[in-house]
Amino acid sequence: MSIVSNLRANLRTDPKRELWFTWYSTVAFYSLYSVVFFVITRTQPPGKPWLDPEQTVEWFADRHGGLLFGFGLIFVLGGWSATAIALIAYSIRRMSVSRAFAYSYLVLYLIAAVPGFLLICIAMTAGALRPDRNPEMQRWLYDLGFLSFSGTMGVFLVGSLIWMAAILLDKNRVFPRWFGYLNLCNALTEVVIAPSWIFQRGVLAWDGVIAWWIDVAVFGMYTGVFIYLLRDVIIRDDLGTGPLPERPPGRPRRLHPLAKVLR
Amino acid sequence: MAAPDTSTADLPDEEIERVPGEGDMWFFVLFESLVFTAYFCVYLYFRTQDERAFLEAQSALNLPLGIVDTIVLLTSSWAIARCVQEARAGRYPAARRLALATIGLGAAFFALKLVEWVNLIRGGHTFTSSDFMQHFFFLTGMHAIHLLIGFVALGILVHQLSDPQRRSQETIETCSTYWHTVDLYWVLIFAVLYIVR
Amino acid sequence: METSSKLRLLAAWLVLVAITVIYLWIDRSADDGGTLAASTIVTISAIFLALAKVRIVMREFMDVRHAPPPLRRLTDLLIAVIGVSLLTSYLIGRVVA
Amino acid sequence: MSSYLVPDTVDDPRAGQSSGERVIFWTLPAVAVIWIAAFLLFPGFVPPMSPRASAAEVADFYSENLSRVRYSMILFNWFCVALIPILMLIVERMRGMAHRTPVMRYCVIGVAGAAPIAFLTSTVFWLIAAFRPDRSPDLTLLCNDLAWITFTCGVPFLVALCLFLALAIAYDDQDQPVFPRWVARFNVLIAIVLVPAGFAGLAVSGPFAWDGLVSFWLRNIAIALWIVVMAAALRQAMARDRDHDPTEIGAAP
Repeated sequence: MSIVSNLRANLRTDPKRELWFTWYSTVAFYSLYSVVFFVITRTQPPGKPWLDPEQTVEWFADRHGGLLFGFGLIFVLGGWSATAIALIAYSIRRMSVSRAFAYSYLVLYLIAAVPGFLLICIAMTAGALRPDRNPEMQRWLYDLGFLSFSGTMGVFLVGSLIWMAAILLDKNRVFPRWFGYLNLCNALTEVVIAPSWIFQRGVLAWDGVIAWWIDVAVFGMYTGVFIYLLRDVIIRDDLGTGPLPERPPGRPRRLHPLAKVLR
Repeated sequence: MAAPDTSTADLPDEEIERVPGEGDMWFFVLFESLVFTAYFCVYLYFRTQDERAFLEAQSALNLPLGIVDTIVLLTSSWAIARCVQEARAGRYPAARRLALATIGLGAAFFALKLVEWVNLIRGGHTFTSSDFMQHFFFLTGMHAIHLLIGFVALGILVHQLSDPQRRSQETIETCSTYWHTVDLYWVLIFAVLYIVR
Repeated sequence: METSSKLRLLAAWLVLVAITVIYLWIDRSADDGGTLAASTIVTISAIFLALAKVRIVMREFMDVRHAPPPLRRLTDLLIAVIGVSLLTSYLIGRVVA
Repeated sequence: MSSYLVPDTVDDPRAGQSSGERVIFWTLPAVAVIWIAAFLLFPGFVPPMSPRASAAEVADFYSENLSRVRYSMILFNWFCVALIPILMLIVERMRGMAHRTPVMRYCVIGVAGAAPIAFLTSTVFWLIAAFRPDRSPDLTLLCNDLAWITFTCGVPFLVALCLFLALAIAYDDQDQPVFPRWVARFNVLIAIVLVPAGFAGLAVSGPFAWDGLVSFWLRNIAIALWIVVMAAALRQAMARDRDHDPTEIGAAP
């Protein structure tokens, strides 16, 4: 089956089509998000925290159209982020743990949308809109944008821990336990980003080697892994209750080359 | 090692090959070790860029206190390894005593860490006072967070040992693996922060 | 046999403590008349001693000694990766500085 | 096909009962009156303030219209979130849809809360702008920009809400769907009309600027129309749920 007809079947006639819709939307949303931040607006990797007011004016001038168009895309499509959260909340509900875990995750991550991406969109659009604004105020918008985006910590910290606890307590084997522990690694990135509220330069500033590069590497792996695992959950899901079946046999998983070497 | 699984039944307990604890915890150990390694690399690189300033700030550290601290944590690691041995032999009360000793030694380590931090801060060496201190407080702070999470693991362990209905050797070994990891990170942090010049 | 594994654990602990105390000696001998000086030898030996300690903790305390070969190899690989990364970033830093 | 025509109601014994739901529903006309009054009271809406105004002009606007700005925005701040209970009635109707998982409901719950909160945030910026009329005009202009951008561009949750509802209705393939099919198409249409507002930052004049025909008038009329139409569809669906109340059926021997 080609990818397109596969997709069509998944979204139209598959009994799990709602789940497939949220999964494909998750992939689409994260791709769009990366393109907007890394390519169109060039706000990731982030600007330097130590720019003086005049330099921030130049920074805005440099990205004028990209900021307005890119964040326009987020203004229109940012709500798709709810699909990933809804799917994860569903995966938690499918576990043997209380629904309180699923609802906590849902609410925590949905609250996160406002400081997590709406504020940077508003601040950067306001900065790009009036290049002739007082430079001090341009820098204030610049700070608001980057700090709100990087420094929105608590919801992701507690949200990851809730997901971790649910996975480790689950008896339905929805996720492998190692992914539970990976949630802890992701939660810790929110601790590592905290010093970006304190330092204007160095490895722990919002563009720092530790606070940005290493954190983004961990977060990127985490995101890639959970998108893959969510697909696995949908394939295995019997839409019932109790333990999730294993993947149907006959499709043996290929061994990773590294695992072969070690064997 | 090529021997099939069935033959291991005849071997003495010591010779059986088995993963200590659940394999998933080993994934965490490996992954988080790489993250810490990345932090160390950043620190070592930036240290070489301004060795004078790093050495000066580093001289404020109290090495004997750090060594005592290290020995306390190594001893806690030994105690939990003994605890696993006792649990494996079915001597649960002894295992429980050793687990409580581990918690005590972990708490002692944390108390010494607090003393060290307070002394440094009183001496004007804070998170923001120099590049070295920034790395110092960051790395020791991250380690302390892992240590505090370790108390949760030890709590689960004691809980398991206390109740005959719950005892699962795998869970006991998983918790102990986590605790050893806390020790491992400290061994590396101690070397790069206190000894490296 | 049980006492032997108990003794082995104790011996591992003693070696670990001994290495920790060696650090004190290294540090004292590097204090060259009270002036602070960078030292590649101290840095490299500190890293190697730490890696030795890590391996002892893994082999003896974490019982990797009795683990299947994949895990044994994986932990050794990890120690090698840590060592190479630390030394490389330190040496590159020295060259760049 | 029929294998997944299982409404997601079995897990909640209260599903289908509408006690109190009518009370929530009839808050809508009352709240709508307040919204219209606040809209007309705010002097910056009819006509909409221009993004081309200078800092001095904007500062003058606030010092001249201080009371009207304050009281209209206090009204909006109180009542813009009053839409959330109405949206939750829609979420409750979704339980009756022929879905096999609650995931579409989770999507709608997610954006339903955030949509009015974006508006709430913009009222905060307007109220700050009006709080100290003697503030430097540059700062007043900044607050004013933030308010208008948040208000105009802040459509991501509304767009997603419309599209999630449209898809949920499209997936509701039973003989008597909860909402008729045209409601799905209507929601897609509204979502499309809202799209240009997200890009209002790109233009300071013309139909796409925040005071323009598309970004202001079409957008706000579309939102108003959506509320009216969805209220009508909701009322029908609620009436049908009452007719088929499982507790009443259960009471009959």
